[in-house]
Amino acid sequence: MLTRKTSEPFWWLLFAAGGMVAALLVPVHLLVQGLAVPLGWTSISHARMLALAAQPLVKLYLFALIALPLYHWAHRFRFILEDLGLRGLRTPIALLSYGAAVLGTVATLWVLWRI
Amino acid sequence: MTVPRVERPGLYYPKLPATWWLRNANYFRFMLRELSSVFIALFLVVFLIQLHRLPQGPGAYAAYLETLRAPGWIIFHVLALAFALYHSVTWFNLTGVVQVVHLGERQVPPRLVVGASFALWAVVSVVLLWFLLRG
Amino acid sequence: MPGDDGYQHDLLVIGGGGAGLRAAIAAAEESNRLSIAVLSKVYPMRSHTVSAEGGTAAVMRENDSLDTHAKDTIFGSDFLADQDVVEVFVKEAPGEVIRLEHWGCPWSRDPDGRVSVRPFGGMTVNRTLYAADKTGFHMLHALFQTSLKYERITRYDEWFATSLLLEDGKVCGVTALNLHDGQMRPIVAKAVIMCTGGAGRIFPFTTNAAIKTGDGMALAYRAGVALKDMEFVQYHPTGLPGTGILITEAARGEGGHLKNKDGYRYLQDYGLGPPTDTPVHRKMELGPRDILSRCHIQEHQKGRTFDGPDGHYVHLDLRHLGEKLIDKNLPFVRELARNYVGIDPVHEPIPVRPVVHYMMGGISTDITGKTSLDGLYAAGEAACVSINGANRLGSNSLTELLVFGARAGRAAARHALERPTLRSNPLAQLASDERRRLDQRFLRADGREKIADIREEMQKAMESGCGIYRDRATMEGTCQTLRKLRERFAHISLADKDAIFNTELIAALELECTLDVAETVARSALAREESRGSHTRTDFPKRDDARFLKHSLAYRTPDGPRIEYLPATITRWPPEERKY
Amino acid sequence: MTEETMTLEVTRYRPGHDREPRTESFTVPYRKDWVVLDALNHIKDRIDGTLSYRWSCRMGVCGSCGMMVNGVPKLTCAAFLRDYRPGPIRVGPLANFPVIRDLVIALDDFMEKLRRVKPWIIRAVEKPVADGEYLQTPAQLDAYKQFSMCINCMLCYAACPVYGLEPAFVGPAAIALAYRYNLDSRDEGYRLREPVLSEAVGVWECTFVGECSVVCPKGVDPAAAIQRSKLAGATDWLLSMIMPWGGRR
Ligand SMILES: Cc1cc2nc3c(=O)[nH]c(=O)nc-3n(C[C@H](O)[C@H](O)[C@H](O)COP(=O)(O)OP(=O)(O)OC[C@H]3O[C@@H](n4cnc5c(N)ncnc54)[C@H](O)[C@@H]3O)c2cc1C
Ligand code: SF4
Ligand code: F3S
Ligand code: FES
Repeated sequence: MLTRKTSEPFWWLLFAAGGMVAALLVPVHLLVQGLAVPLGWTSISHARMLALAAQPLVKLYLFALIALPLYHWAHRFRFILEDLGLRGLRTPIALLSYGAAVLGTVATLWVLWRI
Repeated sequence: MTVPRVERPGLYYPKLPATWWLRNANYFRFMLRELSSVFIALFLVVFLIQLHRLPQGPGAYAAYLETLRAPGWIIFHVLALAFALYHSVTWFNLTGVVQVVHLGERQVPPRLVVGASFALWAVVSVVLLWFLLRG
Repeated sequence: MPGDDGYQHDLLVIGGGGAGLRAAIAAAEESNRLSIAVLSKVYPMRSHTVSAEGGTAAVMRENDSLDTHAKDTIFGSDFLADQDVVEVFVKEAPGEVIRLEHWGCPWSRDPDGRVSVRPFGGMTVNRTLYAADKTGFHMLHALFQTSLKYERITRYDEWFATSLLLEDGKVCGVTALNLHDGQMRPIVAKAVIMCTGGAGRIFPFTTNAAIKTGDGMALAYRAGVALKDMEFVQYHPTGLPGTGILITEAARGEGGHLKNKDGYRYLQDYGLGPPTDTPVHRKMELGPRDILSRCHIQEHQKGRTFDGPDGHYVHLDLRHLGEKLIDKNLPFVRELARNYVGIDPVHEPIPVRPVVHYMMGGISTDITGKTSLDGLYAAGEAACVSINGANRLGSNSLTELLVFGARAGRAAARHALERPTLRSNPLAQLASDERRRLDQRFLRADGREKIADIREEMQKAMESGCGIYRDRATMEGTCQTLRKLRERFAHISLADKDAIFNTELIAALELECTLDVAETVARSALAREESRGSHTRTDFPKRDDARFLKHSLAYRTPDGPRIEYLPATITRWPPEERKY
Repeated sequence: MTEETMTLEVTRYRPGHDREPRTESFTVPYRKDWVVLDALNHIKDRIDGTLSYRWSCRMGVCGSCGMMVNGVPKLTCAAFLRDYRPGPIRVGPLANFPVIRDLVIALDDFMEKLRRVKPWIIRAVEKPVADGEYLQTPAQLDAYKQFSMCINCMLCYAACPVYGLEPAFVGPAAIALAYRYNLDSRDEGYRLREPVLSEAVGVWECTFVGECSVVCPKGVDPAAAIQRSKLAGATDWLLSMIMPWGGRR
């Protein structure tokens, strides 16, 4: 693995970018897709969604929206566990958290690719 | 890497219990703030599944939307929204502290930086809403 | 920290305050062959220098000159300062404050980037550099942090020096108690510099920290060195009632007003007028401290001061300065007033009264910091090199720490380089003797006397006899009380018999030191039959140059101090009447 | 007339006798203008001379008297009894530090960390004293001033759970001081301090709990110093990735 000195800034930058994306964009998406649509306050047709998601720029946007906050999660999750005292397991925790975020990134790429 | 501490005889070494974050309100709020990332990530996974259903045709997509109507999912989303808002608020408050902005030689007071980020958030949210609800 | 091979250094500095750290750094720069140690009863950054607020004086600007600084200092001292020493002092001061600037001290700045200077009591020109109103704090931390860079400086933090080790009339180290394990050890050195600070705690009501108990003065005194000019105790006119916490003179330098209970700027009644809106050097609130403190007492006698639960007080009014200036240049004053008397100086005047602040006297040294004892040096408030004479001007003492700390450091370094290596074996014996002495005295004894009682009675006696106004009868009473307290001290009993971090034992050792120092103050004061500077006698209200233009020297004898005299050095400024 | 009183529950630990700290109660007179430190002094002078604690300036500037007051790190010379009425007040040694005795903690660990971050002005070429001061505008002074206000009172370490879990963590005050020198216009030592700050237990250890800044009695805001150091470190790293021939400064 990379040394701490070089790997930490890398993960931290991803964390910071993800946190910013999450703070700026996620509440609206959550409100619309998680509550407004299911509760029937509004609706977005399948056709419109598909047309939108097929645009390259929107794809890029969706990639950032989904992948970056995963690193934000991974970083914080890793430290929650450490702050709860699981210091002996630092390396496995880090591998697991960042590993999951990397997996999520690959999955996002794959999903977006197929639209 | 954990560096083991050499303990000297005679001294009493206190141990911090894993429940330290229950000791005061600030610690607790810190835990909630960190925990918000879990809800945000879960929501994004749900969103990703929705996108995954998209190319499978209107039927699959509608079925998926139907599951989201279940009360359990609604509760989850309400909670997730609360955490997401909490994240946004804490995030903007903290970035004002971290990001030093200079105008010429003078440092812009953090309060202004925080104010500006909240304003940015509002604008982005309105634009995004308009775009999503447009038709 | 050294290992089993003993505690041996070339140079040992006792005290980690401004003077001690400056001395250690000077020695380290003098030669890279020296092993240097700094021993302090508190971590260096806790030393009392940390509380100094107002500033430090040095000639920095074109409108100023070394001669004016010297003249102000000598005038302020009521001509008891040694003028040759003052000349060296003002000459080396600018270099020292600039050196400190190079070491990172965050001096307040003018818009063009130069260090700022502010007016201060008794000075004729703006020459007091400052770091807002936390000058001592910033100086001490800059010195301490800079000292960390020198690997040859070993530190003994939280070690208490209990005695000087002597061999053939030469100083060769100290015995010291390590608070962390309670062990007494000899620390051997070819030269020792005493930088242990002042002794304000011999009085009940002082701006001084708890650690200012005159230990180094007492140690030197017991080893046969004279304490010089001990009768001169400075009262600061503006301490908070109750706690004695200092409201810096800078508050007046910035334009604060002193008002009696009628809201009247009473200083104009005492020849300090006329009152003006903007501060004028050496007038009104910028008069010297001794005079301002006496005005307060007279005002009190006229019944024109306020009366509170903690005694009489007057008002220090800063309201007209405005919130912006107060926050920029006096933020600490605002913080202290808010916390300790619940008053916001932006909206209300601050209650203040005179309070013991500074010891002009101390271990007698020459211009290099050398004492009469071979191998012993002293600097800072613990020393009396004689720039302060009968009254110190505010902001001269921080400069004194730097100039004479550095001088003592260099002189002691040179001495250590010349002296052959010492053997430590017989000294170990001396250390165990010292341990036994303490054990017998404090830990095994089954006395009845309590530390707090003796301390309180001593402080009360000092206040009544050696306060702002003094006379023979009360001072004789004070001397008798002190003798009696010394006897009672022999029967002291300690509840704490533990070795580790025994703060009660430390308190007892400190009390023993304050008793010694208090006695030299009272006896020197009794013997000086005149009024000069801070020493004001109702029975001898005039300055008497014919009999007393000289320093007093207190030597230890079994029956208390013996007072001798040494003429003050006059070079270019013949004594004249001190009028403001 | 009965005097008003207040109860202090003080943590005691006698090395060599106690295996663990225990609590002892003392009743002291209540005075409106007393701070917790005054109450402790009253106990030491009048009730139990064996109680050990540190203090000196009693004006909030020497940094010796930090203790846990009702579980919160405080300078006891600035914590007024009146704010804890009716009591009892719990007084303990600063959390997260080894206890030497009673209310006295060991801070040699911090002293060593402080030295490691090189808190002094580092210059490629020193300016001779004869050439006068370095010019520094008030704005340049303001840039670091806040971080130079640290009195080393250790309250921030007592408040930081990360330090509690990881004693090797360089910690809030030491990092704030390193940052203070990095920001000083007279200093050129960034490159030399950087390795200490970015090492295993340096800035990256901090999870931004932020309590260090909440308890700091001098408004130093070590949390900000640490996060800004992270940002600087990360920016540096990014630049060195993009331009391997040299980053900033
Ligand atoms: C509140 C206040 C404000 C002031 N403001 C100003 C100002 O604005 N301008 C100005 O010029 N002056 C000011 N002064 C005066 C000035 O601060 C002091 O004279 C000066 O700081 C003394 O420094 P020092 O190095 O001699 O001693 P200190 O800083 O008192 O240091 C003494 C050292 O000796 C050590 N020590 C003492 N006894 C022992 C022992 N037995 N064993 C081991 N170590 C020991 C202590 O641990 C400490 O490290 C002020 C004083 C006070 C009280
Ligand atoms: S940063 Fe604040 S809390 Fe921490 S040691 Fe410094 S002054 Fe104390
Ligand atoms: S509390 Fe600790 S985790 Fe960081 S922000 Fe402060 S150092
Ligand atoms: S006693 Fe100095 S900070 Fe409290």
